[in-house]
Amino acid sequence: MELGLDVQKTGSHAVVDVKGEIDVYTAPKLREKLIELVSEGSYDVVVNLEGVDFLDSTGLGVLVGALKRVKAHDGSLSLVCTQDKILKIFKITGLTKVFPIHETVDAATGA
Amino acid sequence: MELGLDVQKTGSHAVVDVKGEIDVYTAPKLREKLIELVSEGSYDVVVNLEGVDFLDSTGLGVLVGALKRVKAHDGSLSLVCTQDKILKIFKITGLTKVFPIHETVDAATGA
Amino acid sequence: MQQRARSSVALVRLEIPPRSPYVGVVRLAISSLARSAGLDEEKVDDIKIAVSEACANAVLNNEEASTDAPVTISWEDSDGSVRIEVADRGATVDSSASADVDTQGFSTRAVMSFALLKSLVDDCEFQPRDGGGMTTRLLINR
Amino acid sequence: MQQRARSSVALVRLEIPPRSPYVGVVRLAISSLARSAGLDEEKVDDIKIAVSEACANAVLNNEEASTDAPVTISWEDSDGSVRIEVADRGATVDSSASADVDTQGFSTRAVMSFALLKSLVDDCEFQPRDGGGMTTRLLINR
Ligand SMILES: Nc1ncnc2c1ncn2[C@@H]1O[C@H](COP(=O)(O)OP(=O)(O)O)[C@@H](O)[C@H]1O
Ligand SMILES: Nc1ncnc2c1ncn2[C@@H]1O[C@H](COP(=O)(O)OP(=O)(O)O)[C@@H](O)[C@H]1O
Repeated sequence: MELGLDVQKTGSHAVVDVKGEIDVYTAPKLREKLIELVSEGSYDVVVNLEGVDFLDSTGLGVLVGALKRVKAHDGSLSLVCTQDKILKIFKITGLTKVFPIHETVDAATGA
Repeated sequence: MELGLDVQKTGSHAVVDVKGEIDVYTAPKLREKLIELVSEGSYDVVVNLEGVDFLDSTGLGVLVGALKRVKAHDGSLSLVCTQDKILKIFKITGLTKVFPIHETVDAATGA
Repeated sequence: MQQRARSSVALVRLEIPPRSPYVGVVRLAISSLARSAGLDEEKVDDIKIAVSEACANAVLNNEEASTDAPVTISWEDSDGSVRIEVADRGATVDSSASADVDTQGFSTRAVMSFALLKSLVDDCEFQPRDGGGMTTRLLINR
Repeated sequence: MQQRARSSVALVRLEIPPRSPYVGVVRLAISSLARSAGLDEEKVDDIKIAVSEACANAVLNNEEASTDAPVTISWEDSDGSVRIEVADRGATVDSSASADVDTQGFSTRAVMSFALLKSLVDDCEFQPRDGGGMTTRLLINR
């Protein structure tokens, strides 16, 4: 099981395209990538979840951890997601109130 | 796990399009369908395996059983298959010498 | 599935090393069982997440305890319901004792996992095991 | 898989009712393990067929014996090789006694199964079990 992580810098934002399943095995890879971005000075991060077909609490934990990191630098972390089964996870855990969730990458970067 | 079985009569041939996995669970469904065709008087049968992604010895057994049935009526059973992983099964078991194997349904029906 | 209907209880068991790379195979096996049992796709997805949560908790409990004892997943499909158990030999967790939120007010992973488990299946129970570890029991009504 | 490499042997076990609808889930689980273990797609396909053959044989042996004892599949991934065992409590089969061809000269299913098993893995052994049933042992070298 591989997690695809593709980063693109667009203007002031770093956009991370995630592909595959985010679970207890793969979440640490996403965590490393997000830590790396922040340590490189990318404080406005967009995580595109459109290619994600599974997400569990370890993935949510990693996203919350990244949010705390960017906030420490007055940055932002927003998500791109239109898939009902993924949105459901954010709703159940109350995270729809914590993350701005957009329908497209352009909406998330304000392009 | 569902086995798709779609029958089309083209001229003198009955063409069975099989979709899915032919294994110990699904092979009996294929067997029934082939017995039904022969009992209806279809003695020239083409089994199209292009949509099959798994085949084991129970599936082979069913094809051999059907061959015997059509031969009892001077009929024929031919296969359509271009997938290497499926052809491999026929080679290992020596059945490439038993069944005519064609690349297209048209070649199998002589159209 | 005709053959399954003949007997009223069908038991499938899966044993994995208590490590994260194996959770994916459990998810795959359970989804396939749930689909074959005739549950609809939304229910299959819910079960997939719930089982994954239970396995993730087991694997993480295990990292703390660092044993090598397997995590056992069992699937029981009786007439009216599906029962799934995930049992580990990791740390015995007292859920009432763990913090709900971190110092900044964010929910912890454990709390989010708990929320998902409670919401996605019809009943969910956690129980310490004799000899150490936890059992998570999931009930899904048809 | 880094975490798997840490320990030299990883054991996964799967127990299914001895009936045909469950063979598909074994195939899925084993393919996923084989793929995660870094085997290439052709080898994954070979293993998938071999395990399916062993399970089909177990299920068919079982129909004759009509017990309800589970079929157990184990996967052991050690450094140089993968070992898979399929054990049933069905009929004890004496492979030397079964007919190779039927009255019309066609190979029987059992013989084709045997040919596939022998050809698709590096080693394949059949052994009667104490207490009844058979064990099929498959060895795949990396
Ligand atoms: N062993 C582990 N394997 C996989 N994921 C883990 C593991 N330990 C923690 N996590 C995930 O990582 C999150 C913690 O990540 P981190 O970014 O360090 O957050 P924080 O800033 O709160 O420490 C947890 O909420 C959990 O989702
Ligand atoms: N219980 C079973 N479940 C699934 N497949 C079976 C079962 N018993 C037999 N088969 C398959 O059916 C084949 C026999 O089918 P059949 O068409 O009756 O052949 P025959 O004409 O030789 O009797 C076997 O070779 C095997 O592949």
